[in-house]
Amino acid sequence: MNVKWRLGMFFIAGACFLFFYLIAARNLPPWGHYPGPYGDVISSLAVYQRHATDVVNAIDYDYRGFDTLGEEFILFTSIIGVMLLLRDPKPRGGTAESDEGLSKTVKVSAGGLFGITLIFGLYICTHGQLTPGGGFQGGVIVATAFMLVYIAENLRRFKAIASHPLMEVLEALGAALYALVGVSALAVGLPFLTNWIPLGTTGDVFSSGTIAIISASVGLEVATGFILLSYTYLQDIVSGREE
Amino acid sequence: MKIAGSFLLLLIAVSGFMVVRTRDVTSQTLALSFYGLLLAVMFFFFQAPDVALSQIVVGAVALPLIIMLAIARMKHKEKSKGSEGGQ
Amino acid sequence: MLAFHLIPYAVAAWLFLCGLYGIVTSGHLVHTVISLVVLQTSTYVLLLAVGFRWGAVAPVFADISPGVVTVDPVVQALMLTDVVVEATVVALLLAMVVKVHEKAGTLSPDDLRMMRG
Amino acid sequence: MTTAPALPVAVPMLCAAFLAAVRKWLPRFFIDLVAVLAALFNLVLCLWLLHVSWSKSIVYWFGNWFPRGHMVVGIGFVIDPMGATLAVVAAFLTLLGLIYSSNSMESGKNHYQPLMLIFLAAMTGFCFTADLFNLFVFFELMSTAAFALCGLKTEEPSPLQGAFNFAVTNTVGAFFTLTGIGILYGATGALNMAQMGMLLGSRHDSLALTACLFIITGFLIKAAVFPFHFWLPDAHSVAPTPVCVLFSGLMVELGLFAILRVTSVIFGSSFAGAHDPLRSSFLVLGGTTAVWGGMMSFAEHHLKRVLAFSTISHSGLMLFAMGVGTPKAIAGWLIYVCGHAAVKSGLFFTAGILLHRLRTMSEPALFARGKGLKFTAVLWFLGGCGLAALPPFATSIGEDMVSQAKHGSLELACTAFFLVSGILTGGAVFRVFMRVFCGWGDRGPSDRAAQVDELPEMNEEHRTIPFRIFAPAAACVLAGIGLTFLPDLDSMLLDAAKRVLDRAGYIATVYAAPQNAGMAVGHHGLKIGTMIAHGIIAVACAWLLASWAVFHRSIPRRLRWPSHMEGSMRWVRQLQSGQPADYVAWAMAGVAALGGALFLMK
Repeated sequence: MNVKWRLGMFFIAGACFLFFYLIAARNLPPWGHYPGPYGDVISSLAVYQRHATDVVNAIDYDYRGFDTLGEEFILFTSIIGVMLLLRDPKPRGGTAESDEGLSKTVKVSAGGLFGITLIFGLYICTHGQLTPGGGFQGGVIVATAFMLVYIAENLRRFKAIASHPLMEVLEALGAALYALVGVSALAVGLPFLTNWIPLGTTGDVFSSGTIAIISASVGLEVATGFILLSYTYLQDIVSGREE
Repeated sequence: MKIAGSFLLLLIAVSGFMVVRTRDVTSQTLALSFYGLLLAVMFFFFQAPDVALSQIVVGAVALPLIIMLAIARMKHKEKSKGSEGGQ
Repeated sequence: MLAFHLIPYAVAAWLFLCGLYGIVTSGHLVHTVISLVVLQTSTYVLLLAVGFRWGAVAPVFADISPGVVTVDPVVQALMLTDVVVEATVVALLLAMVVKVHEKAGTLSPDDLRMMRG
Repeated sequence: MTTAPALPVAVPMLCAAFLAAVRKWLPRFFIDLVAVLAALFNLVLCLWLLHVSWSKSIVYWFGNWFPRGHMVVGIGFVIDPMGATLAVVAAFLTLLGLIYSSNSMESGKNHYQPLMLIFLAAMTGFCFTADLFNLFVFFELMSTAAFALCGLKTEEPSPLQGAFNFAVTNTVGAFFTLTGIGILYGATGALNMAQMGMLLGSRHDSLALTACLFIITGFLIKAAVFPFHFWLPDAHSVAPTPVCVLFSGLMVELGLFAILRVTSVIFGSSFAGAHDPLRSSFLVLGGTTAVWGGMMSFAEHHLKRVLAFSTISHSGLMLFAMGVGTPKAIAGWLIYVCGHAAVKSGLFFTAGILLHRLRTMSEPALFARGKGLKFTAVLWFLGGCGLAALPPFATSIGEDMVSQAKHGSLELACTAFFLVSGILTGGAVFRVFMRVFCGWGDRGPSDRAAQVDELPEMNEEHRTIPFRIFAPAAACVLAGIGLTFLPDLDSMLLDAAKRVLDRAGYIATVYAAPQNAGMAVGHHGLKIGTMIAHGIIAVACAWLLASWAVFHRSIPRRLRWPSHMEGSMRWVRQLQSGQPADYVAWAMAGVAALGGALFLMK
């Protein structure tokens, strides 16, 4: 099909699409007047039932935790897929991108940032049930901290961390841990993913039972996943520098 | 509040279109990063701090980073192929 | 008044169309992928608009007392996971693009005609 | 019942994570073994769940979040016989696929097995879930695993391009679905399908129509219905054989299943009017797809593409059956899906044997080279008969039930479409049979797509056909025949179909309300004479068509027109351009057309 036809088709069909969308939206409740009930019911239940103050995370890791299990496995699958596609790291002696361009100041400040970012990421990971944050966000921040190692430390250390065989094990463990929390409920005779751990005091780091554990496992999965992801992309550029 | 919200949404509509219209992929990635940041602001504005946080770290940083890495890798391949061809 | 209530939905529909437009006119595979990201943001805008309430607060009860009117936490939960997950799906798509580039040496769909016919 | 329903999803996921962790250290044999055992476990468990669900649909609330009053707070599974049957098919096909690939198939450093298990978990969850967003999550998980599996062969550029087209088109479809879900959530404020259906009630306004349109668009893309189908041949011709089996055997049909579930539970009462625009559109789309896919199937010369287009054709037939929409038609749909899964998988496995032995998938290149492969030839021939719905293949029962579902002109149209599709797809398979296994006629025309040469997927010596490669193909063909002889098949099918269409029953199940148990199911009187007659006509015509193409040189010039179909569909084939941009544009046109039909007939 040539471009003209394709564009013509796009504009006609796009106009229809816009029309369908807008006349449907006309029948939605007016903007800014969410009528409920789902969100309101959970908002009113979550703090009492789960001792979690961040309702969004209570939904993600508990009420609709099964969705998140699926989403986490989408992430896991994508990372396997990337590693599968970009496998075959035959060491080749290409010219590697030079890091001489980075000034010493950048390196030092990046090194200093590493610690701060890491702690911040871990904080976000572990306080998901209380304040905005949680495993997904914290995990990415932790991974970013390791990317700073790449900037600061001449790549070699980043490679040593990211290509360590334990990395993949940790990633799989992150994925498995979520499912294992679910299965552990089966072991005590409750349905999958039911909380059976004491809930603790609302507002405490160790409160909210399984939510905190699941959030941590998601954090592990996301952090290791993103590190593996960036390493897989960098692999070629990195391996040129081996000799 | 209502006017600011609508303005933000319109800004997003315009910048979304700009991202798509940018044909050079490197500048497009930068545009995407900016666009992601704008979305994060919108999430904050509309009372979604959780999503905003994940949008900042993913949409504005991690995702453009991954795209940049992919582009860098392809450029690297081209370069090394070129040097191999020259030898 | 009606026009005002349609604003977020119109923006969502517009972003969806922008993404489709990008894909349909794309001459570069990475551009296709980025257009897909824009397309996806349309669903964020829609979900956010659907669960929003004027004057309500975020559903975090750390600093507010229970019983205060909040915006819908459910849509936010749905979006939150989506944001992270789509990043990795995009990474998967890009991995395909990288590999295509490696094997075929081009990224323009017009030059990639293996699957024709 | 506090454990079993969660396990078919949880166990493959856990095994996948375990295998991904140990893949570098453990030998290939062990990894294959764990994967096969996990699939076997799923098969047994799903069979048991199917057995239990006959008497009463199983309801399972994750996290013990059972509904509070009318509000469903958590995610639930509702396992009814139809969902359980499809889950059994998923486990069966995955098991065979894993057996086929064990030991020797290129596995991308053992990344392949975990991906297959995740694919299985996603399909199973997709069959069971009662939550609309959860359905979407499993849809995405299934797609992601499928994209990754498509990229297993990274040696040539074409597979990657096929995988890329597949991924872009399906992701766009997923966002259509998500948009529909968002609109529907805005209107109802719920995500459980039963609750959404209840809250939506008989509302038949623009919102319900658009939401329905967008939701089913994603599933129609997955189901490869014309004009949403363009990605499918590209994906199939590049995926490894066991993955093709899962794609054609079940993934495509699951798209249709989701449409069935969504339209009956959520929109069942909204579209309940006497004049149902949705069903009429399904009839038109299904009929077009059946004929289009059949013609394209006959015009292709790459074995996997021939089979891929025949899947499109059969998917059209299934959609047609959904358009007929009576319990009998849906019962026919179910057995047709199962029978088709068995037959088509058998054919794909047989194609895999050819690839293993003869190292190509191109029909001209294979010419007369399959003469020595007697058993393989028999399987291929039987597969062709199965596609043409010859009794005793289970597909013939499906055809009979769907055709008898409604009297009048629809019955005639139904028979006609089944015959045309059977003749065209069966004819294509027979043509390959004559050329490759018998060496009749000449090489025949070739085309660019046929030259997309696949590297052999097996790493081992290819002089013989090991048992584990041959067995899955044989098992599939046997299963296609064996299904027919299940006792009480017709009443079981009718029961499953009635319960899928029974919206009130589904809602009652979710809310644990007392159900009116023991619905009068009744029997379906098979018209065995008609079945055999139809089967024989289809096979004979298909054989005739195939020989027309193969021996076109010895036929008078004036009578050569059917053979032209084989080579002269250039114009139509150019639509299959290999560009995601075109495919997305076509999908948009499809949305516009379908939406226009829905709104105009409103």
